[in-house]
Amino acid sequence: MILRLDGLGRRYGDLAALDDVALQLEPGERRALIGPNGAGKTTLLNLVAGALRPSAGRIRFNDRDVTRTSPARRARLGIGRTHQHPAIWPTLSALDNVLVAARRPWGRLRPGARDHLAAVGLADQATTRAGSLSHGQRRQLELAMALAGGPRLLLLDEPAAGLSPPEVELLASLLAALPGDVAVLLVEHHLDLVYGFADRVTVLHSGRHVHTGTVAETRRSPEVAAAYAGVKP
Amino acid sequence: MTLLVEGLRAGYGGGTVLHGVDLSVPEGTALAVLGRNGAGKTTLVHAVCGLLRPKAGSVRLDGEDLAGRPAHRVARAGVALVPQGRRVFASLTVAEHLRLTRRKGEWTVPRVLELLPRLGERRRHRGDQLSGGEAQMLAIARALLTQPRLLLLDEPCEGLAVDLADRVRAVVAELARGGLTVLLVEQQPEHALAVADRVALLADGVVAATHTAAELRADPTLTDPVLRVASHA
Amino acid sequence: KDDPKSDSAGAASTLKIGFLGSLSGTYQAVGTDLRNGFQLYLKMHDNKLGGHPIDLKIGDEGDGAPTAVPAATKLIKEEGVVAMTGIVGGGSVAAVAPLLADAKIPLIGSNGRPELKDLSGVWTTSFMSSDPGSSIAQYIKDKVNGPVFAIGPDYQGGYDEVGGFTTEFAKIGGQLANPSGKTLWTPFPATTNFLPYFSQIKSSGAKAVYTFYAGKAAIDFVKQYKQSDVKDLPLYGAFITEGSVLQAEGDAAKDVFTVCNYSPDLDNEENRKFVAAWRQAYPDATPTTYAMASYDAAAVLDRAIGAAGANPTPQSINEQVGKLGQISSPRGQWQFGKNHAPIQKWYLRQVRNDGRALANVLVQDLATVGA
Amino acid sequence: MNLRWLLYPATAALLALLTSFAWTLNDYANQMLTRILIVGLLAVSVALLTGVAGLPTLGQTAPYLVGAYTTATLVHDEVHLGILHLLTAAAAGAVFALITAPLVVYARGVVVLMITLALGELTSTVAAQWKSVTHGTDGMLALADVTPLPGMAELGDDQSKYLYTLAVVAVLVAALLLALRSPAGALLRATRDDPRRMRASGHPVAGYLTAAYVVAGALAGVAGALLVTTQSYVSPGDGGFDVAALILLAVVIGGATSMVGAIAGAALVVATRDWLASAGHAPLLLGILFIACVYLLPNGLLGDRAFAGALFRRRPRRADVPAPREPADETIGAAR
Amino acid sequence: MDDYLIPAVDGVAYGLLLFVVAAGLTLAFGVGDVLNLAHGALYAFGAYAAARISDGTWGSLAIAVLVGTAAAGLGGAVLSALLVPLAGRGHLAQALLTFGVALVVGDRLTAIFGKDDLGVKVPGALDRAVHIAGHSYPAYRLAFIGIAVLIAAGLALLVTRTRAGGLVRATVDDRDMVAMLGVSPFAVRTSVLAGAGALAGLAGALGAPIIGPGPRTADLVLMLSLVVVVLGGMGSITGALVAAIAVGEIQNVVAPNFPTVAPFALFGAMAIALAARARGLLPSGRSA
Ligand SMILES: Nc1ncnc2c1ncn2[C@@H]1O[C@H](COP(=O)(O)OP(=O)(O)OP(=O)(O)O)[C@@H](O)[C@H]1O
Ligand SMILES: Nc1ncnc2c1ncn2[C@@H]1O[C@H](COP(=O)(O)OP(=O)(O)OP(=O)(O)O)[C@@H](O)[C@H]1O
Ligand SMILES: [Mg+2]
Ligand SMILES: [Mg+2]
Repeated sequence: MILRLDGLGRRYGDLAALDDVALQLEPGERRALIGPNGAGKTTLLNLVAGALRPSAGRIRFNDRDVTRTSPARRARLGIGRTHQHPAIWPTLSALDNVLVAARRPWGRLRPGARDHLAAVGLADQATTRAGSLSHGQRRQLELAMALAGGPRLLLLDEPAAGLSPPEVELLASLLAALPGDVAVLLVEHHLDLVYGFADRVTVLHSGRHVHTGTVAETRRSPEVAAAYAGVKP
Repeated sequence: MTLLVEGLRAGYGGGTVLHGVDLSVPEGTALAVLGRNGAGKTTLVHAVCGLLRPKAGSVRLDGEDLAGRPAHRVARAGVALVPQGRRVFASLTVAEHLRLTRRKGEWTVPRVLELLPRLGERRRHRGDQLSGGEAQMLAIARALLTQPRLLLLDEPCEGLAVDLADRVRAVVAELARGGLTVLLVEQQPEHALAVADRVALLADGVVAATHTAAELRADPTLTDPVLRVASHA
Repeated sequence: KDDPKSDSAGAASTLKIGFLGSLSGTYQAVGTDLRNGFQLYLKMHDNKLGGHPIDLKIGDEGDGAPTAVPAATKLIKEEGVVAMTGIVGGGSVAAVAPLLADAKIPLIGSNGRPELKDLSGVWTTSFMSSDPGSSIAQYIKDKVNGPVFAIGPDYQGGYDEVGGFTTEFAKIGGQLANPSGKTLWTPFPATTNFLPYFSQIKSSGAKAVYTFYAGKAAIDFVKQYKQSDVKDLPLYGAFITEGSVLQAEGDAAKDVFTVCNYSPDLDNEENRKFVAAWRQAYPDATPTTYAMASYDAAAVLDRAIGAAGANPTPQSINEQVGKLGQISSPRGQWQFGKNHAPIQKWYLRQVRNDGRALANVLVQDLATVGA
Repeated sequence: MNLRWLLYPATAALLALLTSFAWTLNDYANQMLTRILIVGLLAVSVALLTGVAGLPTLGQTAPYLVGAYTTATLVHDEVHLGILHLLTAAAAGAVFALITAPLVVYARGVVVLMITLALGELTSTVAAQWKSVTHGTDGMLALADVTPLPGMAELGDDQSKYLYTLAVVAVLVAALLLALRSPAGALLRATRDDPRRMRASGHPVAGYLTAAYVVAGALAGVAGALLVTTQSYVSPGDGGFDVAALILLAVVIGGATSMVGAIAGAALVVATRDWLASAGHAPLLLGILFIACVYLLPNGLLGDRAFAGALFRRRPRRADVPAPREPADETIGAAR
Repeated sequence: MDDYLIPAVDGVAYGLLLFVVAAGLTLAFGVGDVLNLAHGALYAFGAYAAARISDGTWGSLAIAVLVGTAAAGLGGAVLSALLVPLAGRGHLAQALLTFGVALVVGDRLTAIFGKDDLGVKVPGALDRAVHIAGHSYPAYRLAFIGIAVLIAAGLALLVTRTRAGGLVRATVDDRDMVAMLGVSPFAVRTSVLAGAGALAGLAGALGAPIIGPGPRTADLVLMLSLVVVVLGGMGSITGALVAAIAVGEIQNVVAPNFPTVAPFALFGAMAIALAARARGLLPSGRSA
């Protein structure tokens, strides 16, 4: 098991943004995490990546308790991520962004880094300052950066937001081509993308886990329909 | 209120992004602008509302040329903006946003909260304590409460869960039928069609073509010359 | 750099003298007085010292060594002065002295004076910082019936000034009221509020207070003193009512006793000339001990240059300063002691209304001090 | 148009010109150039922290004073070897930085500014209070002619002191520029731009910032050593708030990200303060200089265009920067 | 215990003076996001007005307060205009400009008012000692405490409870979006800076007998109020109040009684508090 969450919770004052969530991910698994706005999806990714402290529960990564491990250490252990709002280094070139993200800035990985850029369709932007890339290109760059870190687990937060249809298609094919041993946890509102990609789907609502199942099960699930219709669980 | 844009040129520093855009949005209609990432959609919207000073051309509202006026004067003429990237006030609570924005008119706070009930549950959260989708809702609420006669929406549904996005688009379409003038930026043609009477295709800094919604529904490939070419070379 | 004109037809060469003083910063009032005193002497003597026309080069010492060093460097290297005068702060003197020694240029300082290893080219026309305190100690011992509280600013000048008093006072058997038996030092220049210290003085059971402050700190000290718990204790001090601070202190300064080597109402020929010329040049200001010492520095240079022959060099001027003997000055007669500072008489003054305004009015002679 | 090929010839020409000043200018001008180089080296350490690492500082006067007093103490102990002064002062400045790093590297923006301001003030207060070592506010004389390397002649006059300073500063700045062009520079800039993203990529952010802070401390320590060598004197006032403020402003004038710009800014500020203003009204002239620079040089003399605007803005303003979600204290291990 | 009464009361008076000045800086910096290093110079406006106009009568004191407040408020508005071309260039550019302005203004002030520290005459009824609990204490400072408390209460209400306060914070977050609400961000910032300046001028005019006008006043006041603003959490009026009184007490009770730590007390406290906050050991507030 690559990731195991037990009783994970995060409170903000008296609001439980995430409440007693359990989740298990196998190596190489493709999992989607969906739910209405404010369900706690980003919060869950932040807890797994270490950007937030949980107020309850345990996080195990690769059979190792990382609940109190620093985000940098978790990244080195193999947790890579992208952000809901692309986080890149605007003053560095696209290539340097990838090299720094790979923690190999001394250039040994230069060819590899170019491959990562090529994979997301940014091959000819290698020397462009990341700050002058368009919104969509930044998303693609951040994905290349996350991949370059050599993750065992990849956390993606709404990678399709703000992309035009052809770009969503490109993203879909890129996700499909990810190495088979990388587990992926994908947060997305773009359900076509989700259903085309995921092995299994987990649904959150108001901080609670309401459903986990295959794509087909999820499409049929009454809980999921209720959650999206705004009914309290 | 009728919006008439003629020969609009705008850009950043020495560079020009828009090379003479012509548009007209008669009162009570909705025009959607489609274009690939970086085509200049946001630039167009900003030039219309005064956040970016046009280099040439005119922006007429009911005949009065507002080009070059500072944004707050344009806003007072009845123009509201839902900006790309939400841009809610990080240090103000939801309640403060609503209090600060509201003006007398048909959009009251209760009515807005009825449309976006989630905001009511988050009244005491600050702008930087909202989930991505919640912040997007707040941006929409903020614009509506200023009682606009011309509403500019720059990818208003980015990050919203599917149902909610559909609902918001339905409301906007309804508003347009009720006499509001709407200029909408969207990524996906089908989303644009849910709201707009006409669709303008932006490419290379000019409006390449304008189609009615009916034409586009009949022949979806009409957008291809503008959107498909975009795939990354 | 000798002026070739000097040997033709008796026309003496123009000499460059460097003046360095705080024309900005905390002590700019003092620096300005020093400059004015020196310039007044020049004006009264046809702009000549020892027969040579003088080109006075002025540098700004600022708040201390960091600004004084570049300014002095410029006067020495760029202007090529034959002698230097002024300098408000002891720290600045310490910093500039090695530069002067290196260039073999004498300093006829008119104010601050720290301990220096090499005194050969350094002269001071004011006083050693410990002199005022030691000259008034006996008087206070006689007048005050009980322990005296000593308080002063926490920097070298403060230690020297107040230390001069406490050392002498202890020697003659006086008793300090300070709980630890040691002077209370207040942070300098950060202290603007003395009320907490006055509370300490009150609870110490002191019968009088001795202090030294200058500039803004003196104003704050004196004004707050008169509204505090200790307002009825007699206040003795050095420089706390000197110069323009007296006006700012106003009525609060009334009755304060100070020790000084000078008072404008001293009755002697040189002083009458000095005061009259000063009042004409600066009608709004009373002449201070700072201005007087700088005026004397000009007088010292006048005589030394005069004695140094047709072509005075820095070395010959320095040599002649050492041979001056008695100097008649607005403060009376004085002469340089072994430590290159004056042996002179000290006076007790009290702030009173002299008919026109508040002034430091001469009360009596104290002692002659110097080494 | 790419003018990169000009870089090496232009640098060589500049160094040759600077060297020739030792013979073409008078003592006074040489002394001023020396001061400019020393303040310039200090400004470089400030630019390294402020512009490259994103730690705006008012506190580099602290390691500067530490280096200066260390050197003055060596002189008192009859150590007159320049290289020894430089190495000891660098070590002292670095150790000072290492000890104070935990106070500095976890903060950001204005908070760093105020913490370093406090560190600077505390250090100059120690210098003023610890009289047995520093001789208090009146400062410490350190009269001795320094021998740069064993077997070399003593630095007797202003020319040789100037050349010595020039050599030391040129070598250090060149080394720093090379280091910053290596990936280490990219790591620092990336940390400055987005420390959160750095952590998410597995980089020890605090470690990088500590390294930069220690290097800057060593540079400032060397500047302190040079101060004592050339001025034979140091006082707490050499590292007061006004000095720190002037240097920070010189760095901003220079463009904040540029090391050469920092030296140019220092030259402008020192020349205005010491030379133009020697007739009084230094504040007025400096003030006018600052105002003119803000308006006429929006990116500083040699600043990085894209960066100048973003320099330690408290909250992001453009749409393409996310609102900060997690406060810094939420990050696990932020304190580690 | 009794020995500490007067210093403690005085710490409050001093702290409140710092608070009124620092409240202006809090508005400008913490709320309005303008790092105004000329704030101390604006205090000097008020203080010089008091020194020059107040001649010991109540009327002249009132005029001095009005003139000082208005002049400093105007100064703040002028600064706002000067800052227009710097839009989007961050705090360091603001610091450079306002520092330059402070230097120029400081130089001009000494050119006009002289290089000396000036004394201030206050009405006779206030220029005397009053007796509290068996101690003498300057009447003026006691009166000052009362007025400053009123000012503090008014400010806290203004920032937290009014639309104006919300608009100011919104302008810092995103000026463009404020403009899209139909409000001119320039007008908002100008009112903030003018208000902040007026507070500094008011503090200067009222505080001149405590921290009097002179060539060093501006720097001293700026430094102390920066410390207060930062310790108070940058933007919190209540935080600034607590910090100001803490600084007042440190200066008046702690420092004089522990002379060895005295020189380190203020900046030592600041460094520790800030470092603790940066590492998340203390809360950092932005709301009032
Ligand atoms: N810093 C915070 N303080 C208080 N509440 C917060 C904070 N951050 C998030 N929340 C709340 O926690 C809940 C979960 O937020 P989260 O960002 O995880 O939602 P999400 O599922 O990612 O939603 P979206 O799809 O809209 O991005 C939301 O209701 C949000 O209001
Ligand atoms: N602030 C800016 N400075 C310089 N160039 C800019 C700026 N903002 C946008 N641009 C450039 O202008 C062009 C148009 O940008 P714009 O934001 O209008 O695109 P868009 O159509 O809204 O794209 P998207 O779909 O990604 O939002 C792009 O090439 C972009 O790089
Ligand atoms: Mg989210
Ligand atoms: Mg856009």
